[in-house]
Amino acid sequence: MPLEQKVKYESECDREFAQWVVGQIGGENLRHCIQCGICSAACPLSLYMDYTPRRIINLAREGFKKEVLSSFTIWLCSSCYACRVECPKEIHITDIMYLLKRRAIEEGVYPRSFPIPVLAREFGRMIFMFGRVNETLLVTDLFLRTNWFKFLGMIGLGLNLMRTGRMSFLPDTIKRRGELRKVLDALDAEEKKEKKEALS
Amino acid sequence: MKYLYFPGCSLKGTGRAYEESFLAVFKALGLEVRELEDWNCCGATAYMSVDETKSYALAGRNLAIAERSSDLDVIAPCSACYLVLNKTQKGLKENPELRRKVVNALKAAGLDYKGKVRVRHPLDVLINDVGVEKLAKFITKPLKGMKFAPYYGCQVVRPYSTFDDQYNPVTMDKLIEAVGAECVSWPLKTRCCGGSLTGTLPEVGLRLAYILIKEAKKRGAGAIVTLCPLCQFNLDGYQDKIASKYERVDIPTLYFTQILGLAMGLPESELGIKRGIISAEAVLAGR
Amino acid sequence: MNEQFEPKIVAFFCNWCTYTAADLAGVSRLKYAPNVRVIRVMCSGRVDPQFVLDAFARGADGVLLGGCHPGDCHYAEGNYKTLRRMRMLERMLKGMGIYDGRFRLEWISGAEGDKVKTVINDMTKKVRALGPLDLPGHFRDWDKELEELEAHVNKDSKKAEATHAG
Amino acid sequence: MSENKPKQENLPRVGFYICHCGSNIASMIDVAEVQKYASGLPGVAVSRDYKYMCSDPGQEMIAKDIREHKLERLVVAACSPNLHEETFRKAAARGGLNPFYFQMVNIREHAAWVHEDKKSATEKAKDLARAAIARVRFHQALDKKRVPVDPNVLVVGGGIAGIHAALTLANAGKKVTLIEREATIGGHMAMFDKTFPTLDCAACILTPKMSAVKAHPNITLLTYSEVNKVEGYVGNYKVTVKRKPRYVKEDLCVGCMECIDACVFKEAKFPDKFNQGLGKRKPVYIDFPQATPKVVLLDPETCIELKTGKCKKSCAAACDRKAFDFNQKEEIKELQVGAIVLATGFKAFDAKRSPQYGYGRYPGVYTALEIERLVNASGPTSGEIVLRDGKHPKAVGIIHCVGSRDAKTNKWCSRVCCMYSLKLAHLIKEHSGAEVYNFYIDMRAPGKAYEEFYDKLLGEGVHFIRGRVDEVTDWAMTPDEEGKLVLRVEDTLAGFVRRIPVDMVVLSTGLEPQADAQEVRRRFNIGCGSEGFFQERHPKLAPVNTFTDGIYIAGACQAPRDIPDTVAQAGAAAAEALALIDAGFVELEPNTSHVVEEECCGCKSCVPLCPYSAITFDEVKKKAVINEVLCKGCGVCAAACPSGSIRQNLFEDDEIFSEIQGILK
Repeated sequence: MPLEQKVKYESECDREFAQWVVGQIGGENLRHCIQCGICSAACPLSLYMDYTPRRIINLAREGFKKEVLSSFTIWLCSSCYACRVECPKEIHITDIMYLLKRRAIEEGVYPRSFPIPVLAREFGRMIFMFGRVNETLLVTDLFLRTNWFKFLGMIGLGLNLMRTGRMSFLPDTIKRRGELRKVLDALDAEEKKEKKEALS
Repeated sequence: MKYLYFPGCSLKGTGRAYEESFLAVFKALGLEVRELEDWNCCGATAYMSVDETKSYALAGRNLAIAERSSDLDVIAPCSACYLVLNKTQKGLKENPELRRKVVNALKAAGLDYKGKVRVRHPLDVLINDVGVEKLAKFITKPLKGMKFAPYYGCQVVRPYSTFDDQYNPVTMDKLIEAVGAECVSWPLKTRCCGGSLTGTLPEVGLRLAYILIKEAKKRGAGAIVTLCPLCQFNLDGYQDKIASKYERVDIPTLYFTQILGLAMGLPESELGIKRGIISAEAVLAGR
Repeated sequence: MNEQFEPKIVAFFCNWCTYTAADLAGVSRLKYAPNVRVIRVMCSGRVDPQFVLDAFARGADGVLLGGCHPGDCHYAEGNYKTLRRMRMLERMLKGMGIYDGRFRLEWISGAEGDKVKTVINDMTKKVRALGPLDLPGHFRDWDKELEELEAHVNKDSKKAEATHAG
Repeated sequence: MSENKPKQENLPRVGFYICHCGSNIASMIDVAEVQKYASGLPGVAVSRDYKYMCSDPGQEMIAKDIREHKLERLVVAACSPNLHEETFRKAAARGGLNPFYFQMVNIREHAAWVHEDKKSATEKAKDLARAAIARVRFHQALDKKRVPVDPNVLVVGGGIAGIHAALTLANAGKKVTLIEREATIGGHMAMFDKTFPTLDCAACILTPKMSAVKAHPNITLLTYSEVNKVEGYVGNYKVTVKRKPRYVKEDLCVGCMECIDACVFKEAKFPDKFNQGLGKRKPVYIDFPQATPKVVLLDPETCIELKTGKCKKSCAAACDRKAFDFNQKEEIKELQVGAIVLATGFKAFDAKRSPQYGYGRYPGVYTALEIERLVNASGPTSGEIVLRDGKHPKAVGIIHCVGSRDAKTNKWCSRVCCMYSLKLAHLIKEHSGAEVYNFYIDMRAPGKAYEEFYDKLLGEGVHFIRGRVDEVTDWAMTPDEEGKLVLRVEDTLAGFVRRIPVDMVVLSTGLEPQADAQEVRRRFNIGCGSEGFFQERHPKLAPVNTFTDGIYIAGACQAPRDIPDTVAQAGAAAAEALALIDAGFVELEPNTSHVVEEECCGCKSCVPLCPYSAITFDEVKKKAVINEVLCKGCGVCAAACPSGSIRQNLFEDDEIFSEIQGILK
C-alpha cells in the first residue's frame, strides 16, 4: 500500500466552488449541515461510494472541488430522495448530487468509460433527435460505447424481452420535433448571451 | 370523470403491460382517458444530470400542451414521469428566474405554460376519486388466498408525499385488500430498487433488487405488486442474474392495475399478464 | 440622478407585543428600511382613528399599526376593538383615495422580531411604488383654489352691488 | 386640525440628551449632528451627547443640569424604554424634577442596530428626537400609584419545580397553594429511577420533599385540580380552581390500599398511565407507592359503579374508614393571591411522530420514559430489563435526539437527552449485562461532573457511535440479524455505514411544550416563544420573570432543562415572588384614564368597552366614572370617547398629536 501524503493545504480549497454550490437551486441549506450522517445511512448505495453523501456535503461546502467532482458518489446516486426526506436540516441532497454531476460533465472530470455519465449524455442526444427514448436502443448504444463484454451478458435478458413482447427496435419519435428543438435552442442562445454578458 | 394520460417512454417499451392493464381497468371503470397529443420524454432521472434548465423546459413542454388542450388532470402512471412533472411544477413556481427562462423558451416555440394543470397518479385517482367502496362493486372475481407484497418504490412517495405518506404509504395496501387478496406487511415498501443502476452497474444495482425479492418471498408473498415500470423491470428482468450472483428466488412482479383488472374479471390477455418474465401463472392459478 | 422617493411611514406599536418585537429585531441586529417612525402606545386599542387621519394629513405616505395577535392582548380584548375600528377606517380611507397598502394593520407577537423586519421592508417597498401621498400639498392647492373662487365670487358680488346701488 | 403649538415664550425648558452607548449608537448615528440639531429646537435649554447616559456620571449630569438650568422637561435619546426608562426617571427625580416630565427616544433597537445607512439613520434619530421634544411639552406631573399586595402565593404544577418553589415560599412564612393536575405531585421526576450524574435514586431525594409539602402548615395541596380562570392584576389575583372528583374523601383515606385488593376486578386490567402503559392497574388505583397525597382514586371510564351503577362496590365495603363517595361532584374553589409561580413542566416528544424508528410497530422499541419505569424497582417489572415478549435483551441500542434538532419535528436541542441516555446506558448495562450502543450526534455533557459521567460510561465499555440512526427495521441481511431489530447508521467517525442488530431499542425522546401550553399561557396572560415554551421577560437578565408583573415561571415550561437548573429556577421564582410580597405594595404605572366631567355628555359608549369593568355610569350626574384602581391603562376608552373627555395619563391626545406632528414636520 503506497504511503500517501494525506494532509490538505488550504490552497487546495476552492472557496468560489463552495459559493457556487450554495448559489444553485437546491444548494441553499448546504451550510447548515450538522454532519449527522442520516443521509449516508438512508442511502441504499452508500456502501459502494468512495465518499459517503455526508462527506460529499462537507467537502463541497469547504470547497474541495477536485475530490467532489471526481468521486464515484455523485454518479452512484439513483435519485431515490431517501436522504432528502430524512435530512433534519432539510438540505436537498439529491438536487446537490445533480448539480455536481452537471458541473462534472461541464468540466469533463467524470470517469471516462464509467457508464452512467455516458448514459446521461446518450439519453440527452436521443431526446434531442427523436423527442422520445427507446430503452432497447439506449441500452445497446450505451454498452457498445462503454463495455462490449457486458453487452454480451445482456443477451439472455434481450431474449426474455423479445419472448414477452417488450422489446421495441424502431425509435419512437414525436411529430413536432422542430418545436422541441426550438425550445432547446432558445435556451442555448439564452445561455450564450448570459456567458457573454458575464465575461464583458 | 375524464383525464388526460401521459404514458412516458417506458409504458410504450418494457412497461407495456402497465399501459395495457391501466387502460383496460380505467375503461372498465368508466373513466375516460385520452393520451396527451405529441407528448415528449420527461427526461426521467438522467436528463437532469445534463442540463437543469433544459430538463425543466423538456417537461414544461408536456405541461404546456396539456394546458392548451384542456383543463383536465394529467395522469402519469410511471413514477419517474410523475416525479419529474411534479418537480417541474414546483421548481418553476418557486424559482422565478428559472421560470422566466423556461416560459420564454416555450414561447419561442409558440407554447404557453401557466402551471395550472394538476399531475395525478392512477393509484391516487382509484383510491381518492373513485374510492374503495365504489371499486368493491366492480370486484367480481376476488383474488382469494393470494398474498401480495406492496412495493411503492421511491419516486412516487418521495420527495413530495403528494397523495400518500413517505414513510408508510398505504394506498396500494388498501387496493390489495379491496381485490380480496392478503397484503403482506414488510419494511421495504419504499426502499430503492436500484433504478437505472441495475442495468448500467449490475455489480451495484442487482443487490438492491435481490434484497427486495428475497425479503418479499421470505414473508410469504406470492408476488410483488408495484406501480413503476422501472421497478417492475428491475425486479422481474434480472432474476436470472440474481440467481447466479446470489440465489434463485423466482417471484413474479405484477402491476396494481393488473391485479385490479383480474379481480374485475377482465381477461388476462387484455392485462398483459403474459408479459412478466417470471411467469405469474402458478400464483394466479390458485385463485 | 433624481433623488429616489423615500416614503415617510408613521407606525403605532403596542407596548407589550409589537414594540417588544421591534426591540427583539434590534437585539438580533435584523436589518430593515429606515422609513418607519414608531410611536409607542400601551395597547393598539389606544390608537384613535384621528391619529391615523392626522398622520396622513400631516404628510405621512403610510401608516402602520402593530398589535398583539387576537387572544394575546395584554388587556384581553384591546385588539378586538382595534380590528373593528380599523376595518371601518380602511373603508373611509378608500373613499378618500388612500388605499392598497398605505394603511396597514399587522398582528405581531413579542417573539416575532423577524416579522417586524419583513412587514416594514414590504410596506416600504409598496408605498415607495405608490409614490408620495402629499396631502399637505393637496390641501395647499385646495386652499389656493378656494381663495381664487372666493376672490372671483367677491368680484362678481361687488359688481352686482355696484349695479344694484347704481 | 388645530395647531396645538403653544406660543414661544411660555415653553417649558427642555433638557435633551443623546447617548453614544459606546459605539452601539454612535457607529450608525451621527450623535453630534443630532445634539446640535436638537439644541436649535424651540424650548430646548440644554442639549448634550454623552458616551454612556445610563452610567452614574451620565445620570449625575442630568440631575446637575436640572438644578443648574432649572429644566422643566427631560428627553433622553438612547435605548429602549423597556430597558432604562426607570433609570432616567430616577435621575430626573434626583434632580428635583417630577419623573413623568420625561420622555425616552428609542434610537438604538429601533434605529442604530437595524439600519445600514448612516445618513437615513441620523435623519430618523432627528425626527424621533424632534417628536419627543414636542411631546414632552404636554407631559403632566404624576406619581406612581401604590397598590397593596396580597401575601398569599399560588404555585401551579406539582413537579420538582413547583415543589421546591412552594417549600421555599412556605419556609419564608407565606401561605402557598400548590395545584397539581395529576392525582399526585412528583411530576416526571417521580417516574425516574436514578438521576444523573450522581446516580442517586430519584425517589430517595424527591419523596422527602413531597412529604414536606404534605406536612407543611403553610402549604395547601390541591391535587387532581386545574386553574380555570385568572382575574385581577399584580398583587391582587383572583384565581378560580376546578377540583376533579376522586370519588374518595381525601381527608378520610390513609392509602392502606385494601380497597384495591377488594375490587371486583380480580387482576389489574387497564393500562397504567404512570408506568407509560407497561404496567396494568384496576379502576381503583394509586399511581405509585410514595404518591402524595397517599389517597386512592376511581377512574370513571373503567369503574363499573361509576359507569353503570350496578357494582357490588366491594371496594367501599372493604374500607373501614368509609372514605368512598360515588356521587362526589366537581368542586370550584376561589383563591386570592398576590403572586403566581407557573411550573407546569414539559411533555415528552411522541415517538410515533418519527415513524422510521418503528415505535408502536415493533414491540422491541421503547421510549426513554418506558425504560425509566422498567429499570425502576417500583416499576411494573421491579427493575428487571425484560422485553414485552418476556425475553432478556442481549444487545440494546439507545438513539439520541429523537424528535430533536430536526426541522421536521422540533428544531431545538432538548439539553437533557444525552445525559439521561448515558444514565440509562449505565442502568441497562448494570441490570442486564447487555451490549449497549449509544447513537449520538454531539455528546452534550456541559454540567458539573457531567463530562466525568460520560467518561465513566466510556470506561464501562458502552459503544458510542456518532451518527443519526436512519431506520429501525426487522429485515435481515445476515444470519445474525435474523429476528433482531437492525439499526442502520453511518458511523461518521469511521466513515462507513453500519448495521447494528439489537434486541431492544430505546428512543431518547426530546422535551417539548405541554399540549395545552397555549391555553394555559392565555389564561395567565403571559407570552409564548415561537416553539410554544413560556416567554421570559429577558433571556439573560430576567429568566424567571414574565412580561406580566406578579407572574413568574420556573423549570421546563420555559425551556428544556435538567433537574439542577429547574430547582435553581424554582428558588429564583420563589425569591422574585417574595420580593414582590415583602415590599407590601406595588407601584403601578400611572397610565390610567379618567373622565373630565365637564366635557362628558353621558353617551355611555365607553361603558361596555372596559374588559375590567372599571367604567361605570353615574345615573345621578349622568356622567361616566372610571375607577382608577381597576383601570389597567390600556387607553381603549380614551380612543373611543366621541367627545375626547376621557384622558389617559402619559398617553394624552395632545401628547400623541404633537408626537405625530414632530415626526412629520
